Amino acid sequence: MDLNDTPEQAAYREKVRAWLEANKLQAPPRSGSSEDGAYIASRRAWQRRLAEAGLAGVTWPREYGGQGLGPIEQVTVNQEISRADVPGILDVIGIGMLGPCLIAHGTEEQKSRYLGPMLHGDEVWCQLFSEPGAGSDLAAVQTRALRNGDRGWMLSGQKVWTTNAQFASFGLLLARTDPDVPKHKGLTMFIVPMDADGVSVRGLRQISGEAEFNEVFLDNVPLDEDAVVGGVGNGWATALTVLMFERLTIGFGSENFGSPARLSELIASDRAARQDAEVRRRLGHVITELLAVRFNGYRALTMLARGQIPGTEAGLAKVTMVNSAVVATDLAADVIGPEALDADSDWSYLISFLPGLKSAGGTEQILRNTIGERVLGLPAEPRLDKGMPFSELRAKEREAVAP
Amino acid sequence: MDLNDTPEQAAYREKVRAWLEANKLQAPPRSGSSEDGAYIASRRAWQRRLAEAGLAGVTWPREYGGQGLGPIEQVTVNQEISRADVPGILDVIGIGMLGPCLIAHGTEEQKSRYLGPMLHGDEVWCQLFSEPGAGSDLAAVQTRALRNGDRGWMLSGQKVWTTNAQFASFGLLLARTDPDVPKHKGLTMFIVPMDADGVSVRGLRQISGEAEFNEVFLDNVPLDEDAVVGGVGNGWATALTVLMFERLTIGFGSENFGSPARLSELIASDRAARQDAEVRRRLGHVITELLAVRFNGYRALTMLARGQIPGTEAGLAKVTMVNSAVVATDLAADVIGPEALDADSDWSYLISFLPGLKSAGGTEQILRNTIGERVLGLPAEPRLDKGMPFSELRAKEREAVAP
Amino acid sequence: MNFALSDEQVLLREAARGALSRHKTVEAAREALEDPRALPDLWPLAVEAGWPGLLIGEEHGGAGLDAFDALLVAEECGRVLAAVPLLGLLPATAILDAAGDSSLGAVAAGDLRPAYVPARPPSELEQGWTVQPRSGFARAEAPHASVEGAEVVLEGEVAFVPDAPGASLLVAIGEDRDGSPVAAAVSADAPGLSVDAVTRYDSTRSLGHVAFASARGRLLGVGADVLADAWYLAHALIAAESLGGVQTCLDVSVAYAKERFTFGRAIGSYQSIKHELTEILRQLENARGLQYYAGWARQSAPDEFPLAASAARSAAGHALDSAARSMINIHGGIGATWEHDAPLFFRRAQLSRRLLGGTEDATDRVAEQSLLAAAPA
Amino acid sequence: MNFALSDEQVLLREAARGALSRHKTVEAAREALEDPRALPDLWPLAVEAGWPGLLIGEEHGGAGLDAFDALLVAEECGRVLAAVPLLGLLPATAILDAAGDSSLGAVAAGDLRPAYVPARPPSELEQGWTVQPRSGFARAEAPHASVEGAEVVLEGEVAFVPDAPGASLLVAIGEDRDGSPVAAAVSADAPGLSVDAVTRYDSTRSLGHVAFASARGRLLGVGADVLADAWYLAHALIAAESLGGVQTCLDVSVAYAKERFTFGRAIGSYQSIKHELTEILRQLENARGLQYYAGWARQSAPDEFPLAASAARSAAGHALDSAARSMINIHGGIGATWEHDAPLFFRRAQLSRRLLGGTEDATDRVAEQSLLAAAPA
Repeated sequence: MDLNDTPEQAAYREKVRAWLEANKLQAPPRSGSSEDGAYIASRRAWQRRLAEAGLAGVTWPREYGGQGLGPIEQVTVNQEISRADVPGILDVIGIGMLGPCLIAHGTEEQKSRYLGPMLHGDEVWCQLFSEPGAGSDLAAVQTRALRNGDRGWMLSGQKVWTTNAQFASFGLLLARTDPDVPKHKGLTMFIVPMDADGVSVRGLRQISGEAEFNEVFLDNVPLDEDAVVGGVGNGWATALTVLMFERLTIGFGSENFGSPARLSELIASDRAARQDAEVRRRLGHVITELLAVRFNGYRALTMLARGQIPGTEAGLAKVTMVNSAVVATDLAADVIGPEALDADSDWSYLISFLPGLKSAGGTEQILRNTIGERVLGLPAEPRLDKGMPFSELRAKEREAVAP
Repeated sequence: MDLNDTPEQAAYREKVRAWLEANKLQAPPRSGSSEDGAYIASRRAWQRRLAEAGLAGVTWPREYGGQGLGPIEQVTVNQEISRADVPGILDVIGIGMLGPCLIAHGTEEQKSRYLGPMLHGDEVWCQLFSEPGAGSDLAAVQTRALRNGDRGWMLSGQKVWTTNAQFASFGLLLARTDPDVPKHKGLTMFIVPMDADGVSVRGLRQISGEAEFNEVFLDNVPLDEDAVVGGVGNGWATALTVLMFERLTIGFGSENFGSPARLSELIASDRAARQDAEVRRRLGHVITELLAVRFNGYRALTMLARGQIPGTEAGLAKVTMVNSAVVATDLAADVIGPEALDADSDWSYLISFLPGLKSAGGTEQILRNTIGERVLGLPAEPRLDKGMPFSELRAKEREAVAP
Repeated sequence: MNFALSDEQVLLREAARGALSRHKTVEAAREALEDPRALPDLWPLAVEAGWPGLLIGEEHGGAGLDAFDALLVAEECGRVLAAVPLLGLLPATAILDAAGDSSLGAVAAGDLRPAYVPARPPSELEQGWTVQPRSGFARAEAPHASVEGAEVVLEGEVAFVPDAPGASLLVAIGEDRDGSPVAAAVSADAPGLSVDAVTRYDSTRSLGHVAFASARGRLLGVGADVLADAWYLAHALIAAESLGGVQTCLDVSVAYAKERFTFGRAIGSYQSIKHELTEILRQLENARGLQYYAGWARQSAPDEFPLAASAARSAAGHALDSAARSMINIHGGIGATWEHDAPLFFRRAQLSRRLLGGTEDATDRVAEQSLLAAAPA
Repeated sequence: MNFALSDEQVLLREAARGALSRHKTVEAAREALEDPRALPDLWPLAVEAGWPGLLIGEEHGGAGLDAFDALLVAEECGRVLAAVPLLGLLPATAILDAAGDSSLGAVAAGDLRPAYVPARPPSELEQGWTVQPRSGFARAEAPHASVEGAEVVLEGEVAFVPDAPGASLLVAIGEDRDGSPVAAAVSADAPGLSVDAVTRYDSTRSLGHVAFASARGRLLGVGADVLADAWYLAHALIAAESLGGVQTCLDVSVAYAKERFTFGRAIGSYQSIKHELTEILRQLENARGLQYYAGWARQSAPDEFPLAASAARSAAGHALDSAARSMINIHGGIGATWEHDAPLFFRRAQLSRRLLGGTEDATDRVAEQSLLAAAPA
């Protein structure tokens, strides 16, 4: 049982730290508006520097420009970047999830065309999976890809909750290519140039007023045949690869999410709150939960480093983390009072941000279903949609809500 | 908006109070062991006195020995009995639920044979519905009633969670008379003499160690044809009448369940606890919940008095009450420490008693399903057992758990 | 025993609902987040409906109704997030009415709009009258008051006073040297009085930091019991307003749960959604029972009003927080977007729970009342 | 980074599980509720397994292992409600080992069984060393200690001391006149010492009220840090033992949820049951992460041990309470009957959460440690 680096790990950390120390003055600020073009440009430039120094794509294979290292090294890089108080890569989604999916399912041409510019921040990617009618039930996507004569495909539909769409060069898009088979079977994954004809992007404002996500509208977007990733009709399997990489990123250093240190500082500096038994009890509970997430993260990381995939129960860390962050910000606002809700307060930003985060990446309910079934082996709920052609299913739904 | 008695109600209250004042010295203690025959005998005698004074069966029609009064008068009697610190009737289940069911569904012979002795405590009744395999899903009862030639019926099966079975004279029993129709359809209600051949009763000890319920075993119990209540195959409708009367008793003065006054006294007398912000907050929450139950009880009672049936949402009062009682006893034990768990402490009895109460009369989950569907109009879950003959359903279940 | 609305009360509620329905108050709440001028002025509506005189005796031109009726109106306002300044108005009129103040006719007619400057009555653990500070967990001392004949001179500050901006008369409470509370009616244009309007998170909630620099007001000759009553009345009002919000959150969520499908079923058929919605219903019903209790107690059992109003505030405050969060969750991602109504109720919940000492302080007061009933301190 | 059990630790755990499996400890827990003599004496098992010497240095005949290993053993005992007196034993051996006490050889060999008499280290809000009172919310003063050469004279009482009955040596902590803690090893037959055995709700938990009437013991020359460490070690042990119980509750509940049918479906297919069980899993996993943290911290980051042990106690205590209640609920009525195992874990949970200052006190200590880290008092 050891949380320290091995000598090799320590040497790697030293190398990373030295590079960051030498280069951190060139880094842009850690945060800025995603609507500010100059800021985004500076983040892309910084990603290029990180990539050139080997600090992006740490776990990617060497043949695609990565370092071929393991999760421990990835976490080391994350920790050192955080320690140096500089931003990390801009395209977390591309490098963390979409790139690995292309590596797994893409053709050689796709890999050589897209991976390099993705890694270096020259081309940012976005993930076009969710739709207004396909959230928890992701396989219910309705965006249609029709054969466009024999020249390729024609896309129409709408995607939503798309991070980075406003400045992305490409999107990885899940579309329905066959509505007459059960819903998981008629899907195909595509690469969509975001500047293609018929693609339009609209910012989607959240509670805070900021547009943290986008809606993407697809109106007869023509795609070439080589836009298909992983084969026609294999879209669901390809999407699952992306989701698996999404899951793997859990536990990788997002431990400070509820700002436990900042909460403790706040309370420590307010004499009345510090001595209030109820405030202390609430603080103690939330710190306990966040410590648990942190040390379970180390357990998961140890497994990864040994080549094991942590179980689905690691997803419970997200539940704990988001709910604890809510508890923490609530407590902070109870201590500060209405002033915590001032528009310029960080607490007010978090208070606005967290409710949306609860359903981002799947609701807690869906996660608990999955864990109950896969980890505890509990039986699934009866499914009425099983084996039913997608088109028929939709017709049934429309019928059920008709007055 | 008035919580006070009308002049007529006040006169009734005065009459009740005067009788209790004059007779309370003859009353047995409020609590005693249900395994103590002498105590039970004294409670039966007391019920006879109450009945003769018109304080039992207050809402029963006059023709069956009742007073033909309304729910307000019933509550008045309950309140005055509580105020006089004497026990109420022994056979709450018979008089509150089973008698009214006989009045609604019984034959004239059944009514004239059974209601009088029930009212006077000469014959105590018990409710034989639940089974080991039929709890939440009450209609899944497996106790079989077979035609016994042409002389009546033969019962076999097992019932459980039966209050008062050890000294009851009769039970109202739900049995399956036809397994080859869907489960709600093949049921029939019977009157079972508890001293019949083949009936045996075994105490079922709870967490506290006390046998508060019984198991009742039925081994080829012969019944006459006139044991049927409400018609062969109509058992489910007959059972629903009992359950409706059970629901009506909610809100009738069980408000003191979590002993809020006793909890407040405990904390008020412990200086350190009284000044502890967290103890106070917990106390404040539980008092708030119990006050809500009390005043919603008045709302329900007002409806009843106007001849309206309170909605299913009144069942939420039970959820609040039981959960609040748990919170209250937990808090008391946290204040007292391990000594609260002393075997002779009332708190320890409550701590043991409450977990079992949570599923008594249907689990919280089932109640929330029902309320979600009936009150909020939410769609039901898909039912796999709908319309399926009971025998086939059982076979499927056995198959599903087979290794 | 008659614990239900009277026909008159049902009419009053329907009239309020009808009047409010003629304004797009929820949409206005969203627009006002970016432009405060988007908020409609609902004062004329309130005056027309007679709400300023609701709690003022008929002899002074008011309607002479009681808290129960006022709570029904507040509930309707809360249901549609209507920015009607009842929270400042009604406790102020209660104090003015008890004092038989000369302003009552003008107030009842809607010509003067008073605002209550809340001060928390002493508790077992905190002896003095206290007020909301600008920031921090400890409450602040109430303004210092010196009585000079029929006038009172006030010195001090009260932060986050509901409906203070634009009020023509502030009904403030200070403590004199002996620690006794003194009430004063201070005209908005009195020298030494300043009201600094602030908005925090919920655009429909008008707030002001009120500062008294030797500001003079008219002495209101009422006892501590009347001033304590105003505090609890304000709590009952915020509870009723919250309850209205809970009802809307529940209605909207239930409707969505019936029409949104996932995995081939309406999401309302899943236990997780169904049980969450019944939990909101449970909290709503509990809050309603306590609103009835508070309304009844103020008239028929005033000794219980502190307990009843605090319990109502505690239950309704938690219910609104739960209901708004559930509304967001049940709507999935869309519930967390600017265009949806859910965030507006969420904003209302987050600010409301921290006003007037906060929901948690009300819960503590429930405990205190039950402890005092069990054994006086 | 290597945050997983070593092969030796896995072996240690399996050995403990194997040894305990030869006794019907859960059945014994039920029988002992009516007849305390039904409880098997597991001390020989503990001695054979080498648990008395687990934390004693090899130079004194112990195994020289660390807290992490001790926690694994405690977890196994908790899993089957085995009445092994680890909670009294191990913190006592930690103090004796730090003091290099003369009894160590006999203790390691199992010839002497020591029991730790818990005293809570001072906190920001409570300055002195305190002990559990017989009843009530306020903690009691630690016994008064006067040092006379190599001896300590103790005066006072400590209630509800785990594993005190039958112990041959009590490792007690008193406060001297300056408020400094003094530790003493008091022989069970020392004049002035009395141990009043009591059972409360959980028949597997041996407890005693320990009274010192000028009782003399051997001075143990250790500092406050060692005595504080023993307190936190006891917390970590109770956490580990609770975690074992949670695992059993979850396993049994999951098995039942798969085989019990209602309305034509296994109850585990319903979201309400499924989500409740995943909640227990979540709490279990969290408690396990913190058990690892506590085990790791005591050896590698002792400054963090108070935080880690308190967090582990807080998480595991709540988890056991939840898991035992869920186990009862999921089993329906049958889970609340005497014959079922659920009530035994429920009894364990109810007593455990109130021992050694209680789970809530541990939660408060988590807050205190995080506040001290943010800004020293």
